[in-house]
Amino acid sequence: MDKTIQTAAEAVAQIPDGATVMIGGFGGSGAPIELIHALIDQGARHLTVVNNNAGNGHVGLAALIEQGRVDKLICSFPRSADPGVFVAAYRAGKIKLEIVPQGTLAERIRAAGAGIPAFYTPTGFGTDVAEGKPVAVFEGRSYVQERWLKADYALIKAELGDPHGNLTYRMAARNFNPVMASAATTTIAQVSRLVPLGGIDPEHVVTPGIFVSALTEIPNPAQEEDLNRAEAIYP
Amino acid sequence: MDKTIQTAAEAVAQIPDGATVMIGGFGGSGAPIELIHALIDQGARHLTVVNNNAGNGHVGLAALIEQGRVDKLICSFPRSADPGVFVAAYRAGKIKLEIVPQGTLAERIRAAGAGIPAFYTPTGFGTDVAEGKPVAVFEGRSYVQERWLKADYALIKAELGDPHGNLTYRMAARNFNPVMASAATTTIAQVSRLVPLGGIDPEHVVTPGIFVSALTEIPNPAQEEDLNRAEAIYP
Amino acid sequence: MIDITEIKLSNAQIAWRAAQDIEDGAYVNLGIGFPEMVAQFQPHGKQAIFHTENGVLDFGKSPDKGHEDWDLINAGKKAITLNPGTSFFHHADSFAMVRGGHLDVAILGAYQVAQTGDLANWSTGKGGIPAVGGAMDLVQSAKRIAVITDHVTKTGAPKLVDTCTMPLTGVGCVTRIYSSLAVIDIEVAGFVLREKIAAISLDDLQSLTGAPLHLDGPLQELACPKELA
Amino acid sequence: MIDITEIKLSNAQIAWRAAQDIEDGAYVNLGIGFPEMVAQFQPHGKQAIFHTENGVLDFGKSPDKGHEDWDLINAGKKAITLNPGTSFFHHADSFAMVRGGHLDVAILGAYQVAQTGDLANWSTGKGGIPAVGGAMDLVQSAKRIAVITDHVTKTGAPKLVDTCTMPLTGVGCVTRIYSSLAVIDIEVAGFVLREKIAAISLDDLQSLTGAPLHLDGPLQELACPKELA
Repeated sequence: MDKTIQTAAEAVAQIPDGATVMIGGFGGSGAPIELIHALIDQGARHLTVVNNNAGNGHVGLAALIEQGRVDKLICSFPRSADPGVFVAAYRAGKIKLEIVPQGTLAERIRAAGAGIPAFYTPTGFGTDVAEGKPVAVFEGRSYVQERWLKADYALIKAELGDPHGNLTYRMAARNFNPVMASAATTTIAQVSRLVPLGGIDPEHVVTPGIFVSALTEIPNPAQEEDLNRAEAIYP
Repeated sequence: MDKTIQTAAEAVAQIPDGATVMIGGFGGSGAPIELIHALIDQGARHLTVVNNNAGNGHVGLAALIEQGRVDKLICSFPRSADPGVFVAAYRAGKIKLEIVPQGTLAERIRAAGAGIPAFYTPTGFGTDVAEGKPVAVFEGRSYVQERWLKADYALIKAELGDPHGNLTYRMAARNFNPVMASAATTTIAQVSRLVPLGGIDPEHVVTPGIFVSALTEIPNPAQEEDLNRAEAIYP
Repeated sequence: MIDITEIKLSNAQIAWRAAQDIEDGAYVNLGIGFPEMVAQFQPHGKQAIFHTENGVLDFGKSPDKGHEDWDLINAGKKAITLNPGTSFFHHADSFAMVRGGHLDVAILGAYQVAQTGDLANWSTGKGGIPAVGGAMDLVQSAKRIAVITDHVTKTGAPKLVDTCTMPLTGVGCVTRIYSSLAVIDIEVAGFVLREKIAAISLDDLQSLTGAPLHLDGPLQELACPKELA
Repeated sequence: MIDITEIKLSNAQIAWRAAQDIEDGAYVNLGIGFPEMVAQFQPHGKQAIFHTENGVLDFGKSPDKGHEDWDLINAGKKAITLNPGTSFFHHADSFAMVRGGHLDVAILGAYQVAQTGDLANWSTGKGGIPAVGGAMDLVQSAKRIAVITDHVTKTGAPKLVDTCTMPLTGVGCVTRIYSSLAVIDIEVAGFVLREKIAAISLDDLQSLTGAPLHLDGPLQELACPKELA
């Protein structure tokens, strides 16, 4: 069994129009820029994207939005240093927005990966985000029922990967990547270094290969922050 | 801040009669034998214990039960190579038993640590373990509502520990230890090696110190399997 | 009642047959006890990856006696070994894999299997001390749930039944049974016979089965390596 | 209306005051923006441990310019550094820490705080694009929720109000406010004034506050280092 794929283009080739795609990262850290750019080149449209943010500048997720590929965005925080692309699309009515509190977003994704269709959280009780959701009282405190959030595809960024799909991450670039890996039907990882089987200490694996469908090596991956400081635009 | 404590006896000194105590381990792997024996010496009674199993032979959890300290056991699998101590106590009506499917047990403990008072699982639907629990249908499938499971104390076994309570584990001895660490008001860890702050790579920490109240170094900890092969009896 | 002692498959043969259906690269959980034997019979060129509930994925075979490390065990508390590719994780993450539907196959033992796919394998209901372990999680969540079992109990009563009389492990979960006499799928119609050993007649097989055996397409011979008998 | 421009505390002074109440060994989350400043003023001998939602515990101060690593950032996307004792974890684990009540203190900014402890700090409700981030999780779950804020808006309207008119972040969650004029606890009675700067009278302070200020025990002077002004 070898899950490695030669190019980012090949890795994202099957993503169809209308797919729900989770994209890892928190701001630029852990954002799989090369996979996102490959998805732009591939041309899929009418996507629903799940990400913590809404893109920054004119690369990565912002570029995907700028190219008109995203019909709906599910995120917790659509602000950034340069959120112009999203703001313009939103104000023009070209993109729908579902705001989810960050912890609820993470837990809904984790629940999807863990086979839990619904759970109760204190987060958002009494606020607009609880509107229309069931509420229940446990031990005298009120909680909101939240549902799992699944995806067809997850595009994630990891540090080391082996042919079975075992992954590690780099510092705070871990963020949403491991939970998204577990919540999608097909999970595609870009890894900064592909190592042979056995090249990752079993104690240090963060995402076991069972959650990964395919991985491709992208050495020296682009950092969104660096691209934006250089005022890069994709494509 | 230094959470280290010199002896196992000192670490468990405050556990009162009637406490709910989670004890890590799966069978003998990851079982904090020295902390359990210190708890036996300490004398607390009428305990509710949460563990995957019900003890083996006459050491560790089996010894705690044999000494008559456990009023109730919450576990998934009360069988072992030598379950005589538990079986005798159970048949004599001296100990209550709550059987929880293993994945539900793990998730109830995780939920307690994660502030989730209830969740839905397919596990156990239509079986005796679902009796009396709310059932709900999501997307055409039936699920059972399960509640979080909290404890006053958790006794866990780790491999490395630093003064802030950051922990690693050894192979399959990880099992229930990290989730139990998160679910108790007070978590006490025995570590096989205490290292200075910075002695654990931040990428390799499994239990961040925020979940650990106190830790004590027990070099060369006893392995339940070895004790039982030597027919050890405690005390 | 027909005596099947001489003709029925050995446990090793049943395990061998179950192993033939595991696809290359499949993620597999084997129940504790008899099902663990399936791992010994992976067909050449097909490499399954084994998961054990206590937090290990992609582990290797049993160590030689005297080389056990008791921190490296499977759900049956038996010593295992590392593979290149092994990973460790905690119990909640382990059952996230299970419950989340990430396992391709789980193979379990059975006290009783009903023609509806209901499984009873955790409690005889006779006042013994119940012990469920991870079975209830596995049967609700793996993509395919198979059972390996003797076709009848030690006293000759059917284990494949109309309705389970023992406490259930899961409802409508089993899709294939590898028994000591036959391979049987569970479909909307109930038990659908796919393969039987040559030494038993269809009538005799039916007489040892607690619900109707349906035929749907060709009936194959269930043939296993004789050296495993 | 009284002009407080000359007498009110600077942001640094407010952050300094909030930092004095953080106990040694406390686990603390600082909201993005202004609250991040609190970390600079830890009192000597008291070492707080900082958590950031994006999966880092026990991190260090900002790196020197040019030494940033953009994989090592806080929730405000600003570069941070490692401490001995730092750990990394994923987002679901990070919010398990938050929601599970493991943080001792969270300090956040505010648009409005009501005398009931309701907080509005995520959406002005005026058709701007809403952005909630981790605030709703933090305010429901940390053991103590404090707010640091100017006492009034730029146009002089009270930010401490009877009832929030902006969309809520959380209900009944804030227990202490460090404002540019006062330190106020939120108790059953409502706003309880604990400290005020010497340069403002009680009447003037009340006139800038949207709900009654109660007194309960001695009223202290809110004095901050002048060099932070």
